[in-house]
Order: sequence, then C-alpha cells, then structure tokens
Amino acid sequence: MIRNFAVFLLLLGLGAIFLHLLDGYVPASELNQTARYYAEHTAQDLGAANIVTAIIVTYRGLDTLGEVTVLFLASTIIGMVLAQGSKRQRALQRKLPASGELLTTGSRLLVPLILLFGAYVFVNGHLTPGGGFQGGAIIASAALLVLLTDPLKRFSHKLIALVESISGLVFVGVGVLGMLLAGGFLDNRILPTGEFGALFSAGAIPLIYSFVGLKVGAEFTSMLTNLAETEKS
Amino acid sequence: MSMVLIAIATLLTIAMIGAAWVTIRAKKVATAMLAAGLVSLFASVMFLFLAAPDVAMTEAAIGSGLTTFLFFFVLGRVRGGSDD
Amino acid sequence: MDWIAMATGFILILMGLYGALTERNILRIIVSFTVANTGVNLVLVAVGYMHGRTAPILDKTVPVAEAVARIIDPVPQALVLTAIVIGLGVTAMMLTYAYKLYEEKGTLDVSKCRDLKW
Amino acid sequence: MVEILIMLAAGLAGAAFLLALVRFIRGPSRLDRVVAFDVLTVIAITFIVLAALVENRGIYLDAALVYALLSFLGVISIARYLEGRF
Amino acid sequence: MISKGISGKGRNTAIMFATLMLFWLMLNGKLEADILIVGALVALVIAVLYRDGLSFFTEFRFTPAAFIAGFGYYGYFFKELFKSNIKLAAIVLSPSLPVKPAIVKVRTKLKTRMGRLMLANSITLTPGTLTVEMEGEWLYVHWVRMEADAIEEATARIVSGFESYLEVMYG
Amino acid sequence: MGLILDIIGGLLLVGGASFLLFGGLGLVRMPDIYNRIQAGAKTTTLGTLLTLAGAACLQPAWGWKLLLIGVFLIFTNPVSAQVLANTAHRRGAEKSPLTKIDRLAEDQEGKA
Repeated sequence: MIRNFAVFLLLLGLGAIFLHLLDGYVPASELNQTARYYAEHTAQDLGAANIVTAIIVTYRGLDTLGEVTVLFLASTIIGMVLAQGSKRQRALQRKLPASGELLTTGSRLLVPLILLFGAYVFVNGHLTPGGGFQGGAIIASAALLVLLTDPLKRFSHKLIALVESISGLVFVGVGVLGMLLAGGFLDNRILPTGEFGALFSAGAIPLIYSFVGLKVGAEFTSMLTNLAETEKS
Repeated sequence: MSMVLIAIATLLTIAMIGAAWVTIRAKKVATAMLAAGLVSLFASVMFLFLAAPDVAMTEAAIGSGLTTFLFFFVLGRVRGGSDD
Repeated sequence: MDWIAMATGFILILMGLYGALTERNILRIIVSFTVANTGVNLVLVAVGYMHGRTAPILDKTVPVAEAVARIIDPVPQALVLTAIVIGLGVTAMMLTYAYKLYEEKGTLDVSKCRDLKW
Repeated sequence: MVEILIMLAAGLAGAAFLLALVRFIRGPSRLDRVVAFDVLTVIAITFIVLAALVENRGIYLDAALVYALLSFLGVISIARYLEGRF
Repeated sequence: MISKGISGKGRNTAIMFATLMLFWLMLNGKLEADILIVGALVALVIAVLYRDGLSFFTEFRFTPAAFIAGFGYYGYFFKELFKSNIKLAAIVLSPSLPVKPAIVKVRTKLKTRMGRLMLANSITLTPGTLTVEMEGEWLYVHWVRMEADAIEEATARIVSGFESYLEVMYG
Repeated sequence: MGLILDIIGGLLLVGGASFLLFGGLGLVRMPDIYNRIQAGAKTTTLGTLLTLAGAACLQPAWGWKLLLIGVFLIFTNPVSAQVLANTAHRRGAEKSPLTKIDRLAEDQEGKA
C-alpha cells in the first residue's frame, strides 16, 4: 500500500514536470545550427539524399559502430544465458500438429520476396527511407517466418556467425580506409560521390549500410535461433 | 488539407491512450501484449505523420513481427500452453 | 500536431511507468516498459517536428536548393531510429532473463524472488 | 474537389478504424481481438497512403510496403501461441 | 511433374531468379545499369541460397493457353472479389443480418503447390467463403450463406470457377 | 483529362474507404469468429486495393510501388485469415447457434 502511494507521488511529480515542459514548449520555426549545417552540406559534400542516413552513417558513424556493438553484446548475452545450465538436445521429437499446407506454401513463396525487400531497403538507404537497421529487421523477419512455419528448423550457427563477423570486419575496415584515404574514420568519400540521386552515389554509404544491415540481420536471427532452440520446460 | 492529417492524428492518439490503458489493465497477459503491439502500430503511423518516414519504417519492421513474436514465444514457454 | 504527439508521449510514459512500478508479474512489467519506451520515442520525434515542413529526404519534390527552408530537424530522427533498434535488443534480453527466472524459480512473480535482497 | 473526396475517404476510414477498435475492446475471446488487430493493421496502410497523398511525398509508401509484407507475421505468431505450440 | 522435363533444379533457380529480378525492377521503378547490376547480384544470392523457395511461375506451364488462362483468371478473380464484397456489404447493412453459416467439404483436382495456394487464396477472397483446412484433395470451407451441402454441388459452386483456369495454368 | 483522372481517383478512394467501413461494421455485427474473419479479410483487401488504385490515378508516378503493395496484400491477407480460422477451429471456438453443419468437426471425430 505504501509502495503504491510512493509510486503515485513519483508519477505525480513526473507529471508536473511534463506539464511544465509542455506548457513552456515553443515550437521552433527555424532549423537550429546543427540541423542547418546538415541540411546545407549533406547533398554537396556527401551526395546522400536521405539526411538521416547521412547523419547515422557518416557524421555520427562512430555512434553507429557503438550501437552495432551493443546489439552484438545483447545477442551474445542471450546466447550465453540460454546455454547456461540447460540440457540442450538437438533431435527433439516434440509432438506437434503439422502446420497447414497453406502456410507452408505461402511461406515458401514469401520468404524470397521478404529477403529481396530487405536487400532493397538497405541498398537504397541513401535515397529512400530505410537503411541497414530496417533492412536487418526485415531479413530477420524472413528467418522468423521460416521458424514459425517449421518450429524444428535449425539454422546453421556457423553461417550466421560467419556473416556477422565478416560484415563487422568490413564495416570497421571501410572505416579505417576512410581514415587513410579521406578525411577521417568512416568518411564515405573513399569512393566517388557520383551523380546525386543515382544508386551508385554517396560514396561508401550504400556499402557501409549494406554491411550494417547484414550484421543487424545476423544478430537478430541469432537471437531468434537461440530462443527457438531452448527446450520446452 | 493538413486538417485531414490532424483529425486522423487525434483519432490515433485517443486510440493509443486507450490501448495503453488496456495494456496496464487487461486481465490476461496475452491481451496486454496484443494491446502493446497496437500501441506500437499507432505510434508508427504517428511517426509518419510527424514527417519521420525512417523512424516509422523502423517501428513497423520491428514492432509488427519481431517484438510480437518474442513476447508470445516467451509467454507460451512459461505458461506451457495456451491457457493463462 | 507536435503538441498532440508530445502530450500523448508524456501520457504514455506515465502510464508505462505506472504499470512497470505497480505490477508484480514480470512479463507485465516488460510490456509496460515497452509502452513507456514508445512514449519516449514519440516525444523525441515530436521535438524535431516543425509546422508546415516535410521529411528530411531530398528528391524531386524537395530540391537541394530549398532544403533549408523545407525540411524538419533530422537529428532527433537519427537518435530515435537507433533507440528503437536498441529497444528491441533490450526487450529481448529482459524476456530472456524472465524465461531463465521462470526456469529456475517456477514463478513469474517478482515479489517472490527475494534471495538476493540487499 | 479532390481535396473534399480525400477528406471524405479519411472520414470513412476513420469510422472503420473506430469500429475495429470497438471490436478490439469488446471482443469476448482473444481470437476476436486478433482479428481486430489484423483489420487495424490493414487500415493503417490506408492511412499511410492517404498521408502520402496529402503531403505529396511518394517515399512514404515504403512504410506501407513494410506493413503489407510483414503484418501477417504478428498474426501468425499469436495464432501459434493460441494453438499452444511454442 | 513438368519441371522434371528440363533439369528440375536449374530450371527452378532460373525461374526464381527471373521473378526476383522482375520484383526488383518494380521496387526501384526505373531501369538503369547500376540498378540492374545490384539486382542481379541480390537475386542470384537469394535464388541460390534459398533453394526450396517457390515463385509465381515455378510450376507454371509456359504455353500460350496458360498465359491466356492467366489473364482470364485475374479478370474472373477481380469480378468475384467485387461480387463478394457487395454481397457482404448487403448482409452487413441489412438489419436482420441474414447469415446461414456452415462448414462444408469440397474436392479439388489440383496437385501442384502453387495452384493449390492460389485456389485457397481465391476461395478466401470470394463470395462468402473462407478456407479453414486443406487435407489432400479435400478442402473445408466456411460459408456465410450456405447454398448447398452435398459435396458435388458445393464443389461446383465454390471451386470449379477458379479450378478451370488454374488447371490450365499450373496443372 | 487530368481533372477526370483526378475525380476518378478520388471516387475510388471514397469507394475503398467505404468498403473498409463495411468491413468494420461486419466486424462488430457478425455473430461468431468465422464470420468476423470473413468480414475482416475480404472487405479490407478490396478496400485497400481500391484505395491503392485511387492513389495510382491521382499520382501515376507511384504506380509500380502501389501495384507491389497490392500484390503483397493479395498474398498475405488471405494467408493470415486462413491461419486464424484454422486456429479458431483447432481451439474449438464457439460457433454461432445459426451454424447448420460442420463437416470438418464431423470428419475429425470420425478419425479420432
């Protein structure tokens, strides 16, 4: 009872702060200095049409590296926690009703399309909304569809780990190349910026974002696989 | 013209608060999870109306499949079946 | 529009925190937590919104020359985009711990797990 | 002329949205709620298309594409749970 | 069955590749050299890695009759979709809600996977019917306003329209 | 010419949205889960397809993407409806008392 009262008081205080914030909020009518810099310089300097992508991949590229690392840690920790102390048996013969024929056929039809769409999203990250993180999530969704159709399906852990490490290495490697050949770590101008609006433009942004997409997809897929392989308790 | 968007946005926010209410008040955990998925869906459309298609796409790709699956998977595992 | 979204975001944060702090079932705590997460994202995106402007993606309808006058602030969007992805990682981790907790203790009620109280 | 028609369409879609919400809140069983969830996702696609028309930005459609392709995954997850197969 | 004729696996991969390329071009909406190069790469990787995938044309018979049947099928499909929606709207709007639901059993002759999938999808989207379960040659269909119960008659009313086209297309 | 196309597009939009409304009405009014699934799946598919067609009339440049949304919708929406109906039947969801025959339940009892 006392606990609930304390919670109530805390939320009341937070609500008062929020109300104050909302009351004093004046919507900006001009871009602030940072945003103005990005809006003016992205197209000329980097050649990317999607400014959000330019910020994530180039201007704040180091943060993205950190974020991908956080995801990697999360997926590794999930694998370790789940592996600890549980007897994992592979050839489990759970008695499951077969999934319907329609779902099986439908998933066979849709999985390649989902994969293709994921690839489209991260290859076109510098032109249309989307990019590595969204594309990675979509690719992991294709793996999810396979798992939902056939719960006993097992992905190759080696392949997932291989894709993940190679894309991570390429990501860091391109960053170091940027330091050697152009202005700094993860600078995209190691490749020609190309014609504005074309697929091969914006220097290394599509390359970097593709590998980020593959890495994020592999990480999410390994999370899903680790969860799906646990024994039913 | 943007009247249309403001009207739909108001509708969405009301629905969002209602869904959040269902989330914290639902009798069954599965209903709460479903309502949380609904909050994510409405938030995604709201992001689009706030002129952030990148964020809307991320929320759509993650909220529609992966989050729902994770929640219901763990719920199914811990309860050992369909009944709450 | 930004007012509506911001107020909704604040309300969602409050509701999510209320749920997370008062519930005892760990799965309900995690669900409430995701609601609060969505609320925070909504507030952050609403801060970047400016009336009468459009998305920070340049194409035929928004040429490069007009960019400064027509696009909204892209920085909060980049922030939130990464926050959502990290949010999924955090949710997955919390759910994994909940699953492990259930395997060890056989219960989902956090008030019954008292052996590491300090 | 077209503006009025778009407004009318938005109003009708909003009414459909409210009705589906009614089913979600009232739905006696969880399956009813899942059906309402499915319908709400499809109505969200309509909202996205309308927003793209109003703002005149074709790039918004990519979000609708994501929903058209991935929304059924959530429904299938829930159906698997309700069958007790996880 | 047919695909065994011309070296099954390679043919499937080639058809898959072509379909994915088509979708890639539709997604991008323009035809340029760089888009084609990247698309070919992506489609090749997916077609080789995901071998048991299906595409719209995997079991398609590439004969002129099949193409004509394909167009006929889509015309018929959209006509039926319209009809079903009008009927459903009439049911929903009438105050007495004249439904007479039942789950009936019908038979299909189709053997190929794509053909059966398209048949079930079409049944779901057309007048008052919804596929509940598919077992071998039997389909269990939920019908909002049951018109016939006997297997033969129900088959004639629900399935035959689509089957005649799909049989020519997929066999 | 452009004006006529615009008006056709707007009318298609309104038609699609009204089908969505019928779907919502059906969702609320129908007596049991199977009928609700029917109302949901069919009307939302046609309603969204008509909306997409209307948008394509208003903005012909978006045609390919709208067509793709339509194609994906035609293939994913029925699949989710069928999976839901199948789940409902396996769980033995309540059927409305109006239901005349259930051949599937009869056959499954016969087998068991």
